[in-house]
This record gives sequence, C-alpha cells and structure tokens, in this order.
Amino acid sequence: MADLEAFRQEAREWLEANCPDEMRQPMQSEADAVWGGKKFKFSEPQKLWLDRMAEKGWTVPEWPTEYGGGGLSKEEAKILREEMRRINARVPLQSFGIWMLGPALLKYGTHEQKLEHLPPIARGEIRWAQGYSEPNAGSDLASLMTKCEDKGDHYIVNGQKIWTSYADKADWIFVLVRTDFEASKHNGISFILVDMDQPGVTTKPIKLISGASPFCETFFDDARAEKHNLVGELNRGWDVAKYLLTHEREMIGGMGSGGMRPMGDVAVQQVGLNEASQLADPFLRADVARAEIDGMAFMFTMERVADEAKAGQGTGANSSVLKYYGTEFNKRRLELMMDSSGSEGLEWGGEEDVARGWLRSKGNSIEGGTSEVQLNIIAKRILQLPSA
Amino acid sequence: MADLEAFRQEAREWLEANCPDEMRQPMQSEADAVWGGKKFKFSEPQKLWLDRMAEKGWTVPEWPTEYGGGGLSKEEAKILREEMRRINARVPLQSFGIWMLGPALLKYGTHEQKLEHLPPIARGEIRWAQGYSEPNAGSDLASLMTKCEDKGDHYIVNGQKIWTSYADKADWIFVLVRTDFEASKHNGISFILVDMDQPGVTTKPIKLISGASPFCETFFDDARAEKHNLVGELNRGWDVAKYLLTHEREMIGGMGSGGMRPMGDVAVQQVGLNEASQLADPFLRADVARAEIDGMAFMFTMERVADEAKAGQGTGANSSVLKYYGTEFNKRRLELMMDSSGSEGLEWGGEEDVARGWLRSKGNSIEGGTSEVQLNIIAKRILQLPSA
Amino acid sequence: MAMVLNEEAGMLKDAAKGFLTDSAPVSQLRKLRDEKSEDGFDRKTWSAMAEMGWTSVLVPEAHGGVEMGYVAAGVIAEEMGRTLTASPFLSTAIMGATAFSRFGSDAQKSEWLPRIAAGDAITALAVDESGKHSPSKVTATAERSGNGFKLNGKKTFVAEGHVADMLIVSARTAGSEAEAEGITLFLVPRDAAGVAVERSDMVDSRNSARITLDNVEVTADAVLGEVDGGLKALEGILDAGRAGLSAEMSGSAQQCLETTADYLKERKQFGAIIGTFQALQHRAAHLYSEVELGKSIVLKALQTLDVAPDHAALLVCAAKAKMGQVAQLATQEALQMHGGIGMTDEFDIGFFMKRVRVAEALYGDANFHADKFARMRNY
Amino acid sequence: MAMVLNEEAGMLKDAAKGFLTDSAPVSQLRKLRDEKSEDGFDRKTWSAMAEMGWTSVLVPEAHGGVEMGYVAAGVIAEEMGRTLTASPFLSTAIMGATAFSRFGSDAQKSEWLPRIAAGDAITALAVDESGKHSPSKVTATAERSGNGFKLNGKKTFVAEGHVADMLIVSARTAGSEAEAEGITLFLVPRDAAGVAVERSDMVDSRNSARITLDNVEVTADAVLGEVDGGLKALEGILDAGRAGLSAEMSGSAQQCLETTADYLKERKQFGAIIGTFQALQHRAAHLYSEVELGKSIVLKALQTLDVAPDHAALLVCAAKAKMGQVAQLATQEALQMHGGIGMTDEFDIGFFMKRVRVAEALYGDANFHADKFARMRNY
Repeated sequence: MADLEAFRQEAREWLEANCPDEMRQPMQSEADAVWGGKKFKFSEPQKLWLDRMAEKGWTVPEWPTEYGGGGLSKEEAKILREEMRRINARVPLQSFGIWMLGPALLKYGTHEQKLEHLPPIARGEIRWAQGYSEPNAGSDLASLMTKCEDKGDHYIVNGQKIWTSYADKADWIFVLVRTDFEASKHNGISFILVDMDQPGVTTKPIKLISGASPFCETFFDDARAEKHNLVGELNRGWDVAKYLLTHEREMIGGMGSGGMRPMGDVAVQQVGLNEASQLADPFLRADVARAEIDGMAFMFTMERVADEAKAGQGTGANSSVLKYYGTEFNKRRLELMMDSSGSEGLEWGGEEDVARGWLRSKGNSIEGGTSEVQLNIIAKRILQLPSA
Repeated sequence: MADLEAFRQEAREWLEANCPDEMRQPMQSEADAVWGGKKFKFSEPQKLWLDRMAEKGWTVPEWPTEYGGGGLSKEEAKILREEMRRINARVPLQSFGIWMLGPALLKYGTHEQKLEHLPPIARGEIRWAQGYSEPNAGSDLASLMTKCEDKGDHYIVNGQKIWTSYADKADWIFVLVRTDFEASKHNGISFILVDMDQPGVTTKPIKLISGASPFCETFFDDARAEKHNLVGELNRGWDVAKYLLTHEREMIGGMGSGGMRPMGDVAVQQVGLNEASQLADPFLRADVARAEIDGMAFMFTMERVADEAKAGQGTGANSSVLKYYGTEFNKRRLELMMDSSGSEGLEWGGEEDVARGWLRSKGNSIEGGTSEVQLNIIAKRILQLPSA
Repeated sequence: MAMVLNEEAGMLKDAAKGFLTDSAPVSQLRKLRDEKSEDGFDRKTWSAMAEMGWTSVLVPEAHGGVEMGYVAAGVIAEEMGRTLTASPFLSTAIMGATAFSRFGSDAQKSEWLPRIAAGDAITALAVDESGKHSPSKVTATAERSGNGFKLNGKKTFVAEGHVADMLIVSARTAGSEAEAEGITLFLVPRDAAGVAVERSDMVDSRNSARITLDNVEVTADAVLGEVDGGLKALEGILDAGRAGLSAEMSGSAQQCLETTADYLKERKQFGAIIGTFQALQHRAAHLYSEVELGKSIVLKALQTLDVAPDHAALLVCAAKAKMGQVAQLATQEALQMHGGIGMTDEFDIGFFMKRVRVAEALYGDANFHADKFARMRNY
Repeated sequence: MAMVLNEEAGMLKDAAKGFLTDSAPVSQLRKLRDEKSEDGFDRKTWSAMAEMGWTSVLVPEAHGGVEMGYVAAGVIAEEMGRTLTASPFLSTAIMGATAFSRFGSDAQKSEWLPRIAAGDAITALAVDESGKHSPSKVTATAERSGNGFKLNGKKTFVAEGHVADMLIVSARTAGSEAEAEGITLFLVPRDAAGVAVERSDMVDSRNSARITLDNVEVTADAVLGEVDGGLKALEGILDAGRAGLSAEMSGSAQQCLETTADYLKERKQFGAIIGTFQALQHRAAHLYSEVELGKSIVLKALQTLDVAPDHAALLVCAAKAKMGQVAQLATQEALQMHGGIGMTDEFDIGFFMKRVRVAEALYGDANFHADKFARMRNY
C-alpha cells in the first residue's frame, strides 16, 4: 500500500510536470483524437505528450517494459488513470494496435513478433487496421474466402475485406485469411500481419449514411506477407479471432453508457418544463425515464460483470449480453435524443449534430457481431438451448 | 331495395312482437349466454326466444331453410342484425355448431349429413365440442395420434384430446383422427362426428389459472363412430380442419376489439384526472393512448380485411394477422386494465373481476393457433420467405 | 364507406407507381442531393405531375381542378413515399389547395386555385417557431397598420419555404403566446419586402427553410380565414398535411418491408438463406402486421377527410401517430436486417430512414399526436 | 463495493435455497390456497425461519439480531421469489425491523426488535388508502386527544394486516390530503378497540387486508418518528420493502426463465425440440439479458441501503421500476412459451404470474416509480 501511495505521488508529479496545458483541455470533437501512424498529422502538444508518455511506457501501462510498456500492475495502472483524470489529461494515443492487436500478440505471438510490433504500437509509429469481414462473410465471419498461399519463403494474399476501420489511414493490417480450403470452415483460417505499404494492397473508403467514412473496402491483389508474421499456428487463426472478438464486443457494448449527458437533461434543454416542472412532452418524459432506468441498470450490469470476472465468477458469454444490450440501448438513446431535438436535430451540419450520431449508432448493432449473433450466443452458450 | 325495406319492416314487427322483454336486457355475465344442448338449463324466456327464432330459422339466418336456416341473403341477414340491435335483443343461441361445424358441413358435408346434423344445431338441441388438440400435438396439430380404425360397419376411436371447449357440457364432438399411420403427417387425418353419450367417451375439466374451467380433456376408449358420420373424404380431414381453423382464427382475433369500454374511460374512473385534466398517472396515460391508437388501427384493419374480401381483393392469410395482432392486443389491453385498477384489480372475486379476464386473455395467443404459428404463416404465405 | 380503393383510385395508383418509378425514383433524390440542387426538387418532374392532374387533385372543378379528394391525394403521396420523390406536392397540392378551397375567400380561391391546379404556383405553410411543433404557440406578431397589418417574427421548418411563391403564415393578432384565440393566418408573398428566407440543410435532403419577417406589410385582403380565429383553418390545413405525410410514410414503410423481404430471400449467411431464420421471419411478419394496421388507419383518416372533414381530427391524429411509429420500425428493421450494406450511403435504406424521421417530425411527431389524442379523448 | 456477493451472503443464499426448496416450495402456497388457510402462511415454516436467523437479519446485534444487512435480506427474498414462499418476512423482518431500528425510539426498539428477531411478533404497514399507491395522499386522521391521539380512517392493501400483532399506520396530524407535511406514523395494536380488519381475497393467495380505524385511541408513545414529519420514516420503511419486493421479483423472474429454458429443451413440436426454433431462442436470450439487468440494479439498490440508506431512494426507485417490468416480461414469456399447459392451474406458471403482479403493484408499480424517478431527476 505504501508503494502504491509512493507511485501515486510520483505519477502525480510527473504528470503535472509533463502534460502540456493543451492536452488538459477536453477534446472538442472526434478530430482531436490522436491515432498515430505514419500518415497522422500531429499538433505540437499532441506529439510532445505522446512522446513523453511513450518514453515512460505509459501509452500502454500494463504491457511489459521490454515491449514498450510501463510494466505497471493493475493497481498502479488504475492509479495512473485516476491521476490523469485528476488533471483532465487526454489519452495520449488511441489505436486498434493497443486495443486489439496488442492483446492478441501478447497472448498468441512469439517473442520476436512482440519485439517487432509492440514497441511501434506503444510509440504511435504504426497504425493498424483490422481485416475481418468480407462482402459475403458478415455475421458469418468464418465463411471468409480471402486466400493466402504459401510461396515458399513468403505468402501471397488475394481477396477483399470490407468494414476495415480507417484502413485508408493505417500502415499495417491484421488479416484473417483462408489457408486451407479443404478443411472445415473454422479450421482453415489463419491470422496474419500485412504491411499495407505495397502496391498489392489498396483501400477505398465507404461512405456511410451518417456522411462519414470510418470504414473502407480493402483489396489484396497478390499482396505479400512474410512468413514470420503469421500469428499463432497455421490454420488455427480462428482462436485468435475469437479472442479478439470478445475484446471488441465489450468495447462496442460499452458505448451504451458513461460520459454522455443524461438524456433527461438534454430533453429538458430542448423541450422545456411545464407548470408542474415536468418535461413539457409527457410521452417523451415517460420514454426518457424508462430509458434512463434501463441505462442505469445496464451500467451496473457492466460493473457487475467486471466484478464477477475479477472474483472468478460469471460467464464469459456475458460479453454478448453487454454487446447486445449496450448497442441496442445506444440506438434507443439516440432515437430519444432525436425525439427531444425535433426539427433542430434534423438539420445536417448543425452544431450539435445529433443526427450524425443517431445514424452512426445504427451500425453499433451490426459491427463486431450483430445483435442477432449475440442472441444466438446467449441462447446457446448461456441458456444451453439446442442447435437445429 | 324495396324488397329489403319490406323485409326490414317485417323483421322489425316480428321482433317487436316476439322478443320477450327479459331478452332485451343486456347480458349481466357470461352465465347469461344460451348455449343449448341436452344438458342446458334454460330460463323460460330464454327457451321461448330460442324456439321462436329457431322456428323462423333466424338462429342461423343465412343457412338454407331445408337445414333449419332462414334462407336469408347477406343483406337481409345484416338488416336482421340491425333490427335486433335496435331493440337490444340478445343473441338467441351461441354454439360451436353454428360457428364451426355448421360452416364445415355446409361446405364438405353430404346432403344427408346436413339434414341429420344442421337442424338440431339451429334449434339448439345438440351442443357440439371440438376435438382437435392433443397433449403432444399443440401448435403442431397435424401430428395428432388419436386412432380411428375401420371395423367394417363402424369405426372405433381411441386416444385423448385436450383443450376441448366445454366438452363436459356437450352432446356430440367433431374430432380429428388419424386413419392412416403410414401416410405423411397431413395425409392420414380424417374428420369425424362422434356421439358423446356413450361409455367410450369421458371428459375431465381442466382448471385454468383464471379459476374457470372452460376446457376439458376428452378420452376416447373404444368409442364408436358411425361410418356415415365421416365428413369429407377419408384421410382428407386436414382440408376440413384448415377451413375451420381459419374461421376460428378470425373469431378469436376479433376479441381484441368492439363492445368493450374504452381503456381511457376505465383508467380515468380508476386513477382520476389531475389539475390539467389529464390522467393522474402520466405513464399510464402514455401507454393507454398508444394502445387506444393501436386498437383503433386494428379495428379498421378488421374492417378493411372484410371489405377487401367482399371486393375479392386481399389475401386469406390476413386472418393470421388478425389472430396474431388481435390476441396480442387483447393481452396488452388487459395488462393496462390491471395497471389502471391497482390493488383493487388484484382482488379475487371482486365485482368487476378484471383479474380473471386478464388471466384468461393469456390463453388467446395460444388457442386456435399460437402467435408463433400465425407469424410463421405470415412469413411463409404472405412474405413468401423460404423454409429452412 | 367500404375500406377499399375504388376503381378510379386504383387506376391512379397504378399510374402514379409507373410514373414515379420511371421518372422520379430514389436515384433522383440522390442526384439532387449530390449535385446540391438549389431548388431541391426537379421542375420537369413537377410539370409532368401538373400535366397528369396531380396538382389539381384537391382543386374544385369550378377552379380548374379534378377534385378527386383526399383518398386520391393519399394514393399519390403513398407512391411518392415509395420512391422518396421530392416535390412541393405536399405543401402545395395538398396543403395549399386545402387552405384556399376550404378556408379562402372567393377572391383568394379564384386567384390561387387555378394557379395551383396548373402547377404554376408553389405555396408553403409557415407555422413552427421552435424545434417542436405546437401550432397554438405563436409569438410572431401582426399589428394593425393602416388598412392592413405589419408582421414580425421568425418561422422555422417551413417545408418548401425557399421555393414557394406564397407563404401562409400564422401570426398573433391578439392573446398571449400559447393561447388558442388570437391567431390569424396571412398570405405573404415570399418576395415581399422584409421577408428573409434561408434554406436549411436537412437530413432528408428535402426542402425546409427558416423565415424571418421584419416589418412585413400586408393588406387586409391577405388574411386567410378569420382574424383572431385562424387556429381552426390552421388545424384544417395541418390535418390535410398530416394525412398526406402519413400516406407518404405508409408508402415508405411498405417499400422498406418489401425490399427487406426480397433481401432475406437472397442473402446467404452460415450456409443458409437468411430468410429461413425464424427470428427474422417473425420480425418481418410482425412488421408486416404493423404496416397493415398503419395502412388501415391512414385510409380511414383520408376517407373521413373526404366525407366529413370537420370530424377527421381524431383519426388524422391516430394515423400520424401510428404511421410515424410503424414507419420508423420499418426503416430500423430494414437497416438491421440488411446488416453492413444498409449502413452505406450507396444503398437506399439510409434515404428512407432520414426522410421518415423528417416526415415523422413534420407537423407533430408521434408523441405530439398521441398526447393530442389523449386530450381529445378527455384523459 | 464490488458487485458480487461476499462469502457470507453466498452461504446464506445456498442455505436459503436448500431450506425453501425442501420445506416451502410452490406446492406449499398451493396447499395454503386450496385449504383456504386462515393464516395465509405456514407458522411452522415461519418458526424455522426465525430459528435460522432470517427474522433477525436486519435487527442490530444489541437487540438480539444478526444484523447482516439488506443484501443478505435480499438474498433471502430472492430465494423466496423462486419458491413463492408465503410468509411475513417482507412485512416484518424487512419493513418492521427497518421501521424500529432506523426510526424507533429507544423504548420502541427495546420492545419490538427482540420480538421481531425471535419471530414472536408480526408487523404490517398500513399506508395505502386507494387502489393506487401514493404515500403522501393520506386522509386517515389522528386528532390530539388528551395525552394521545384518536385515529379514524381506512387503509387497504395492507400486507399481512390480518395476522399482524402491530400495525404501523400513516395518518394525518396536519395539512391537507396530498401534502407531504403533516403525516405521522402510529403504532396501533391490531386488537386495539376500534380497529376492524378484513382479509382481502387476493389473486396471489397471499395476505392482504382492509383496515378500518374507528376512534382508535393511542398514547403519545405510539408515535413512530416525528409528529407531522412522518413521511421521511414512511419512505424509509417503504424503500426497504420495495427493495425486498424487487429482490423477490428477481428470484421469480430467474425461476421462470430457468423453467422455460428447461421446457424448451424438452418439448417437441413439428418434429423438433422447440428450443431449436430461433425465434424462441432470441426471445429467451433477450429475456436473459433483461433479467441480468434487473439483478444488477437490485443488487446496487440493496448495497446502497446497507452503506448509505439516506441516498438509496433513486436506486430503489429504479430497481422497483425495472424489476417490475422484467418480472412481468418473464412470467408472460414463460406462459406463452409453455403454451396450453402454462394456462392450467395444475402447472405453477400461473402462481408466478399472479404473485409478480401483486409484488409489482405493492408499494408503487413500475409507472409510479418511473414517474418518481423522473421527478427526482428534475424532469
């Protein structure tokens, strides 16, 4: 305990001394997020803050120091987060490398793979994309057909991925490929890392109904991949993919809560109160109150699932409950925000732009495993209902 | 048109002269309904009214006169109903014979069968029960196993039926039986009429959660059926059954509307209004208004489906929409009645007894083909979605 | 009145479907959006509609119209909902024609109805002043000034406001902000001095405008209906518009349902046509049932506008509330069942989702109408 | 505080499940109903509960209790919800103990808490006066009379009212009908002169009574908490009861879900186990998710009652609203998925549906609590 207090003191002093003032202001929009990578345009304070944090290993506090991490314990990492929040320090680096590839490499990668790929992630030098879905393999991810052939000292990849987040801004991509077309669906898949800086890899942004293009189509046309960049065993890539999907599910499910303005407050601001000090639209009031109660129950469910996991109780399949309920709830929340905003919320490019968030939310229950897939998982893994 | 006016005049005068005063009072409860049959205890005015109406053939106004009907046209029958409503005349006779067996016999029966069975139905002398469901053939009605064997000059029936409405009060029963165990599921079924006044047929009432026992189990133990009482072709009973199910579906679906006190009125009476003259429970108000709107839309859908049928438009499968929505709506309506009534509605044997109606409504979406079966039908017949 | 389309309406429906599918499909709206059309609708298509008599569907024969009625107008609106055709049909052929034929003076009728019938004039109703619809909440003022009135105030969410020739504006001639009495309707030419119109960029890529009135002078002839008693006419015009929007949403909901059912019959996942999955079948079947209910209440509302317009308010209220809810369910289910492709701008589902949201909000959303319904039913 | 049961609570849960499943399953309630038990609960079972320490779970150690807290009380209530065990646990061990330990005078504590702990006394809260719960709507009166008070009025929906030794009654000492101020709580022995108790025949076959107070005289010592300021204590006692009911409903919902999942694995229709039908799978999975949410908010409410009872109101409100809605969904889905057999009295689902409806209505239904939640959040 004394050690932890000492760590807190040290962290506090270091942050106070090293976090630039500009990095202590709340982010104004998604555009203020630092994603890193070769193509990223840093502001000076962003770069300074990232470099200083990466130097300490604190962009990935719990990773081992030899791979660019801070080597902190869970408790220390928690203290670091608390101290960062204390001064409103921004997260120095967001990345799929940190959230997704990193954990997978730490679990399934070789020492050499970790040494090669983890430090550049921690320093924000390489930005990663995820190559999972294909046009004919959406919910049924395992039916993917992107082909990876063994050419002796290297692999050649051919095929098309879709829904690759920010692929047009990424440097490398981790890809699920089929390495055995004879094996049963789940058994011929491998997990491989591909450098996107080659002619064989091209990307095309997909414009969404929200007007933004956070996703791309990614084409592999005789793209080369090195043999040492195969993660896990050949044809056993599905294990890695499943491990990652669970991570992703929790990440997306969690969007249904936290950090958002309470619906009731937004509604009051938009619609106003009547003489009885109640929301002037009584039907909206009923919908908002019921939704806020559900949102509260969902938030505590996230907390409980985490606490149960810590205590070694509970079931891993609960991540499907969080993904399902969290994304459906987020859609409902944004429908209510639209109800609150009336015609103002229907303007395109308005200041608050609730409409774009509303439209974007519709994808939550599709990406990372649709709601239908989550319900299948709950029915089968938790309720143990039989398959047809 | 002149003929119709003459008919109206004649009907009006006859009703005025012949409908007993007691039969012009609204029914106080389900117990006032006249079901007829050998075991039925008539009050004097009930019997008088039934006999007079049966004499005119007006218990079944549109059936042919030779089978005990009134031989009226659709238009005349409508006028008769209007004139009866004008003086609040009660329906002289309710019966599954009129609603279900009659239409089936008129369509599938021989002249002899009609002559034998329809007039006693019209006069309320014989009360019929329906023997369809079996303990292991609920939604999957066609998997029924009640056996009917050919014994030369007669049949012998063995097996068990369940959910036979008022079987303990009925005289005869129309039964779906299996006459060919080799044929495919739908092809070995026959439709047969069985006299219940024999030792081989016994009944046992089923007590429901609502406390009432409108249904029975019915046991056939070497029960005898006459050969001339087979309706339709041998092994083609499924056609008759399907025809009847459509009738039943519409009947049950229709319970979701008409003749009931508006939900809003009930809620106001129970919960009261606030200073703004709005229902004092604002959440209940929202639920009730939305439900009343749905109820209105449902009522007009019944009207539209009927008008489309008259005009030769529309699809027969729409009866599944009415059954599905009508019964689900009725359940919702009664949940709202319970919400309105609070603890008073939770008393058992209270005057209004909303609780019994509430519990009874839960069966609506099960009997006559579950909601799930109706949705299957809509998906397949109307939307033409493929089978697995 | 039987709840079926008569032969005339049936023929109109076929003709409308044919024309709109060929000449004004969703791709036309997409093009107008992508090319940032200033008009926000296609004038050639609008002229063709006028030639077919659509602009005169509610104009009395005496004023050059075909006077087919609200059911017929609804048939056209419904088909437009299927193709998302952008046009001033709602603002002008439905609401403008209703305004003049039901509430206009003889002079106003003679001046405007023939022009509407001919497709020569576009009208727009300027009612809302804030994000939420509330027709009696009027702060725009009209002060007596000489023989006429001087108007001041702001209006928002004015459909077709920036392309209209004539604005129908609600303003307060007496009473206080939320009072029902004291509201008057005025005819204000869009190019009158003191009128500023700014087009809003809406999520559905359709026309909507903010309007500012700065000492706009009009004569006494500019009053539509009664001075101080304008709310009745305003509600009459709005109800025509609400019924039209309900019919439009009905068309959109049907289109989304059909497109989705087709997709379910094609798309394969997990080695099977996804339309064989019972969970999706049941959701599609439930949606079908809801769409059927919506169609019924909309038809009833339109029929009532034809035969007893003064008694149509409750039904219009129910229709707008129900259809708004059903159409949103339809777009949401359509998008989810299409999966990722439904999220792309390239695909049409997003256009339906956006337009339905706007149509749902315009002239009162489902909550507004359900609340009004409850009040009309005395609870 | 981690949202998991600690070891002690976990052991209590196992013990409770074992005892209730063996000694007080649903068949006990059925028997009590069929035999028209006058008590409405089984006194032997109640004594056994007292021996196991359940009646003292909220009684401080100083007064002979085990003082395990609200989470522990909730664990017992939840298991009772699984077996539908009828007993005065809620009225006495939860609400009676809360009333005296949090709001009683020293004398009241010393007199009543040991008796509650020992299972020797049954208490009942008499708050409602009409079909809908509204604690501040009090018309029963208590007039000063000599050194004490004279009570008049009627109460309804009093759980355990006809078997209670002591009634806790809200009455108005000042103010008008719906005012928050002016309410006082009184301890009124059930056998006091002027008290008439009539048992109501309830749909859940559990105990509920109508109580009439006709010039009932009590001394000043009979006041629980503050004169005129009794609403705070009343809400405190109610919140304990509401949390207990929420835990009970959580148990019932879980039991319905599990029974249904088991049935889906067994029942065959159309040549297949019905649990393979995806539509039913998705509905069961959705129900599972809702039950999980309900469990979380109930646990949080109970934990907050333990650590910060004065700040638990909003969470209790949310828990009762959410769990009421979830438990009703659970009983409705269970019945529908069981089909015809679920409708029979012979099967247990009906008992769950009936009890959940009563538990949902008792001390405020989901609408009451959602409305209160909105008011507490200032909208």
